[in-house]
Amino acid sequence: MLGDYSLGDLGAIFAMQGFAGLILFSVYVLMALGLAIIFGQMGVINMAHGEFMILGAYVTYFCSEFFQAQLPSLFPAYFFVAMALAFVASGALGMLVEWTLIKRLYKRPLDTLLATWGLSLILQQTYRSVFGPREVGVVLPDWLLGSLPVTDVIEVPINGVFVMCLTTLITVTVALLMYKSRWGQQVRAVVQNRVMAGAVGIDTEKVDRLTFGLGCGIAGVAGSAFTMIGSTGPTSGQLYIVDTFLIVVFGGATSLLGTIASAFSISQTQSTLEFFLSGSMAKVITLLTVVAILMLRPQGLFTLKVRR
Amino acid sequence: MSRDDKTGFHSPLRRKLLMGMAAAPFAGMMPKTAFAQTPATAAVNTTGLAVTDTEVTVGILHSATGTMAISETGSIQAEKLAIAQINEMGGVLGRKIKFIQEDGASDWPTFAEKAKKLLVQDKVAAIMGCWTSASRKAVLPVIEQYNGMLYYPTFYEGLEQSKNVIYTGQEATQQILESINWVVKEKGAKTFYFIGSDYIWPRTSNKIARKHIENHLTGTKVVGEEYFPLGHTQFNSVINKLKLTKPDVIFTDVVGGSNVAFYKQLKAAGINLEKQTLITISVTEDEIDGIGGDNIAGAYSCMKYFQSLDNPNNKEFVAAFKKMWGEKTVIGDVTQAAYLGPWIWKMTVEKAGSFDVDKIAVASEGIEFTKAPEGYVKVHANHHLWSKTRIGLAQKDGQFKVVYESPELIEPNPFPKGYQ
Amino acid sequence: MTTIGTPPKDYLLAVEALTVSFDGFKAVNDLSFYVDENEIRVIIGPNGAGKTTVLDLICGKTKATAGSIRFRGAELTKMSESQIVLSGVGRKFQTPSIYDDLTIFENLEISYPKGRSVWGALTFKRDQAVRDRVEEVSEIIFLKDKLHERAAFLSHGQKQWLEIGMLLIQDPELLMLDEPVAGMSVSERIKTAELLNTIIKNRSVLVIEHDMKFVEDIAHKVTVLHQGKILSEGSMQKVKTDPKVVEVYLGH
Amino acid sequence: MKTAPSFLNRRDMLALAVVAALLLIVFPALLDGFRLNLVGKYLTYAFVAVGLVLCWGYGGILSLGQGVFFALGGYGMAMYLKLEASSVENTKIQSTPGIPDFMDWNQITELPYFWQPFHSLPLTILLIILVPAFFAFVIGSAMFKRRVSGVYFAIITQAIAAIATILIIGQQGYTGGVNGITDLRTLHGWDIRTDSAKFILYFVNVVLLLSVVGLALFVRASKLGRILVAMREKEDRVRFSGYSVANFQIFVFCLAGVFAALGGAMFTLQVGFMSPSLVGIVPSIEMVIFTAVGGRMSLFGAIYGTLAVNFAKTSLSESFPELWLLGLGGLFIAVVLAFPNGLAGIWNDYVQPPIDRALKLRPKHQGDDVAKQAASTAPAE
Repeated sequence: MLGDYSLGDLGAIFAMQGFAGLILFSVYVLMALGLAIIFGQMGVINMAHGEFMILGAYVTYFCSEFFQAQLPSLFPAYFFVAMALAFVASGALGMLVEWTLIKRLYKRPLDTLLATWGLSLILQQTYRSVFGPREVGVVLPDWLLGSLPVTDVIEVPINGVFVMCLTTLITVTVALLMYKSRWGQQVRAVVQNRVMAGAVGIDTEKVDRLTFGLGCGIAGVAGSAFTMIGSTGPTSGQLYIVDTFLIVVFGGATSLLGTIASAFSISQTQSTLEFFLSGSMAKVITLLTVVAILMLRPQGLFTLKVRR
Repeated sequence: MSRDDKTGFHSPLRRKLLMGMAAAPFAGMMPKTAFAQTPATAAVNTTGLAVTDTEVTVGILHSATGTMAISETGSIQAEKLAIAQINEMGGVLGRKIKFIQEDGASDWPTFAEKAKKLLVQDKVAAIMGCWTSASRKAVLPVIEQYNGMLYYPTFYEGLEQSKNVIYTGQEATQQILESINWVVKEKGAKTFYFIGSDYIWPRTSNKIARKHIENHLTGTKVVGEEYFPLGHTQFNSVINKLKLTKPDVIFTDVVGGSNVAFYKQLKAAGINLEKQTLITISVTEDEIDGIGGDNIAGAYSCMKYFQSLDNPNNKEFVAAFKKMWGEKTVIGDVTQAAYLGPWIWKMTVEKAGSFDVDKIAVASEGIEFTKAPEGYVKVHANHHLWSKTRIGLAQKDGQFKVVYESPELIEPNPFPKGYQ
Repeated sequence: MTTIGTPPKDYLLAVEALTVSFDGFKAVNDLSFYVDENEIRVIIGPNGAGKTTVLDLICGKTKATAGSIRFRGAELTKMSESQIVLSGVGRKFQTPSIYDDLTIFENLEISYPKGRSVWGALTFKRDQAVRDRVEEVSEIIFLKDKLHERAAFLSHGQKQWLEIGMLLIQDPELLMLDEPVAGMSVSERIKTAELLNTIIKNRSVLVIEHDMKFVEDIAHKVTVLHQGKILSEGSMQKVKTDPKVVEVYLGH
Repeated sequence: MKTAPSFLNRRDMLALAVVAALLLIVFPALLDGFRLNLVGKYLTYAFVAVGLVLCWGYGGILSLGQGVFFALGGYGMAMYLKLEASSVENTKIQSTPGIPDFMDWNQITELPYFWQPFHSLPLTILLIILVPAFFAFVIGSAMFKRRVSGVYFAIITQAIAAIATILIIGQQGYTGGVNGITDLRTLHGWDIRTDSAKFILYFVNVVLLLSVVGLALFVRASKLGRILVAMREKEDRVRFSGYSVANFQIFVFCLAGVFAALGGAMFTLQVGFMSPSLVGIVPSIEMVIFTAVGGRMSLFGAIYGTLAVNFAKTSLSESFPELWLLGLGGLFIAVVLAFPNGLAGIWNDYVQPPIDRALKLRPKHQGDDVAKQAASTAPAE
């Protein structure tokens, strides 16, 4: 396989594949970050995570339509508005869901799985009824399209760079929020000992709701970003759910750093394998490897050893 | 018929068909038009189908939910439109068509279950339905066992033929050979790169394309072939390979949501479809809705029908469709093929002078539909349609500009010799 | 199962140079002690001294970083938890660990030392011997009249007794109890002391306890742990007067 | 004395008689061939649900990959039937006669080695049981020995279901791909497509299902059943009572896998094909909801739950396809929030007590007792 390419080509291959892997990595981090907060910090298995993402995508679609029709002059900047709105919409829905559903299930993690699966079906059907069964096309402003040529073979897609920057920004924000802010302290306190946190005056219900909302909001932003590279339809969200959970679990669930490391290793493996194998087999082998490693090391990549 | 004798039918089917042939002249003596009189139900329905003196029931069987709802909605709409139009003209043999719609829910066993329900419980005279090959394969044994009639609208991989199915879409050779010949002739293409979703239709289509490129044309070759799981959304790796191999033609049969991701990423990676020739056999106007015209403008699609076809039949059809389903709806190849189903069935029933499935199966051969939106089509003895193939150039507005039309009707050949 | 360097005396339990660290924190640090047959040993020490961790290490709940634990000459650190139990070690947890959804009878029956393999459990017969033994034990733990009630409805003290009963039916040679009287009312405490005095016959017992009165009542020998190490060891009298112990306890 | 070791107490016997009468007499008498075949199809999912009651309800192990086992059984049977349908005589138009048609379409010219055993019916039946058991054993050993359980186990089994789907679809030359294995005709020369064959297969299916339920009742009533409950509650206590918890988990997971595979095999026989749409995440999780609706602690509930959900699905999706998904989603949430013990819980809380009073049955029987009392205390997992 390698013999078919010249040495110069091979260099270009690795450069481009590396970059493709980085884009995939950013996408995975975006997908997994919200879930890492919800699952890792709160222990809630949110099977409707993909549907929260798609809500963000639909919000973006509406923004693009609205700006095209009403504010064509501001169209180039609409994407930022869309992302903000996506965050608000998904976050608000998330808080609503937490308040009506999740709140009652904190002690039954497996039941959150079933309930949120039910929620995902309801959301899918709602999207279908409201937005129609077909995929919608999101029109992107021109500056997000195209690519920057580096050499005559290597070209860097602009939206890829955009996704990477966005991912970095969100990750840093979340990390600061979780580890530096007072609110993050409260979240971690609630995670570690709900009763005690409540006893020292933390409003655990509020913390829970905000945490869940934040996770869903990030999913919304991810969905918004995904309109650049993926499809937006009522069932698109389901495509991501298994990958996302595997990333979070592989990373060790409770650790943001673990999630990032796991997204990195999975994306690089898949991207490299994809070049040498068929897409289907690359996916199978990547997933199998992850599952096999998880069987051997169930605690994931990063975890603290504590007395049980 | 001779070709089919060698390559076509499973033996029991052939026997039935031959028996039916003997009855054909008899059927031909029946009155061909039914506008004037309404023949007695007992005469036109000897097998206990759901036919009354005023009504005849057919089934519509598509996915209204699940992942395939995206694609199948258009078919449902087209079939309902055709039925409404037929009823407006007085129905079939003086009977209005009533339809029962069932949801296959994108799940193949459900399709089989619902097909059986339509045939056994509802006794429908015909079923307009199915979209994916998998759903058709699931339904086929049921249709054959209970002797129903299925009008199947999707372009598909061929390798199948049944007395109980009329295939109103194209089989693979009709769609593919013409397009490859065209691109070799027009663009001087020498190298091809295949990219498809990983299931039977793309694989079979690509196999036919490959055989044609390697064995039937000179100086052309396939330089790559890649398959991705259904629903795959990351195509950067294959795009890198495209950049390295620089094929003259990218030949794609990616389906569903993957399409959207593929074209968006292709564009983002700087592959300009104005310069790089890309031919797809899986993108219709329906898909462009989701992909976005900007992202795919410049690609060639090879279909038998485009919404932009410039003929009076089509103008009328498009107008009627939009009137019924809204100005924003688009009409793709399969939607049009689905529209043909009820019409061809109506004409066949009237030719046979009967709703009986056996008589329809025989009478189908030679049915001509001159007012089809795609233009004149005719039913072949193998139950597929003679049709023309067109090549459309995708425009930014989501429509295709037809740049080529095969001069003659192409004969359907579901079991192509030398391509298997 | 061979051991290198047999202990000077044939102890029932020999813990030597035992160390465990959690991310660098040494909860138990180079700990050695020996328990004789039929000895009742009480481990005391301030919070965080590593008492429960020692029990966890012996019964295999936590894996040692270094060191050895030999029970009747067999190395426990290399065995699975169930093997350790089968070799004769029983453990009662700090909080009552019983099966709420099962009846008292069923709770006790599960600890009956027969049918512990998958196949054995499938073919296990509740014969007269089982019933007799369960009734016998239920009498000892004051729960005979509640045999067919669900364990969920028991009081805290009764749950502790039930767990002790489950260990009793298991008949271990070494019985480890983690704070058996914690959270009990005075009357329950008296009854429990009585119960413990009955069941400690003919076996060695390792107890963690804070209640000094209780410790004095039952202990043959006391080991004082502090920061994962032995601070003092010997009779209650000796330990009580040990200035190091006094300092640690008063210091806290 | 209530401790008699008989594994069928009076109430179980009554329940078994009722369900047998319903499936063997009432349904065949009332339903036409089409509906009866449909019930037969639903009942194949009940095999999975019964397994899940043991595995999830009793053992606390939620597997979201039961579709994989269903598929192993279903594909095993389909491979046998397909080989029988692909005689040289039937396939003489192919380039390589005598192999399944989809292999021929994929330029495969020789039957792959792992298809060879499926020429023989006894071997096929053996493999339908052994392959899923082995597979469950491997997964179970790897995970339970390392104490993976609960949420993690659920997610990993779900990933396995996803992998299996991609693999089956991707390896279409060997598996029939997304179409599945279709056009199955005869079982050892017996045409399974005829109405009479379907009628007979329905009864075979019901008898097999009742045997499986019987086996499950036996397991539940044995000490193993109580150990499962004990494990779910206080895993460590069981471990330190001398049991290898992992072995019990492996056993019950294997058992559930084999049950699912039997259901899969019966599915293929009754429906006439096997397809990857029954393997993946969605069908696997739907089977969990059948169990939850019936009551995760109730073996009979599994059957009623499966039938109820599927009847609802069929009738709702016939008239209001759009409502169906909303209904199913709402059902998931309602079961979790309001009825954690499903139909069985409702029955035990509202229907059984008056009946008991009427019949003067003393309410204390182990298995039901557990289910009933669990109803009041909603199990954590």
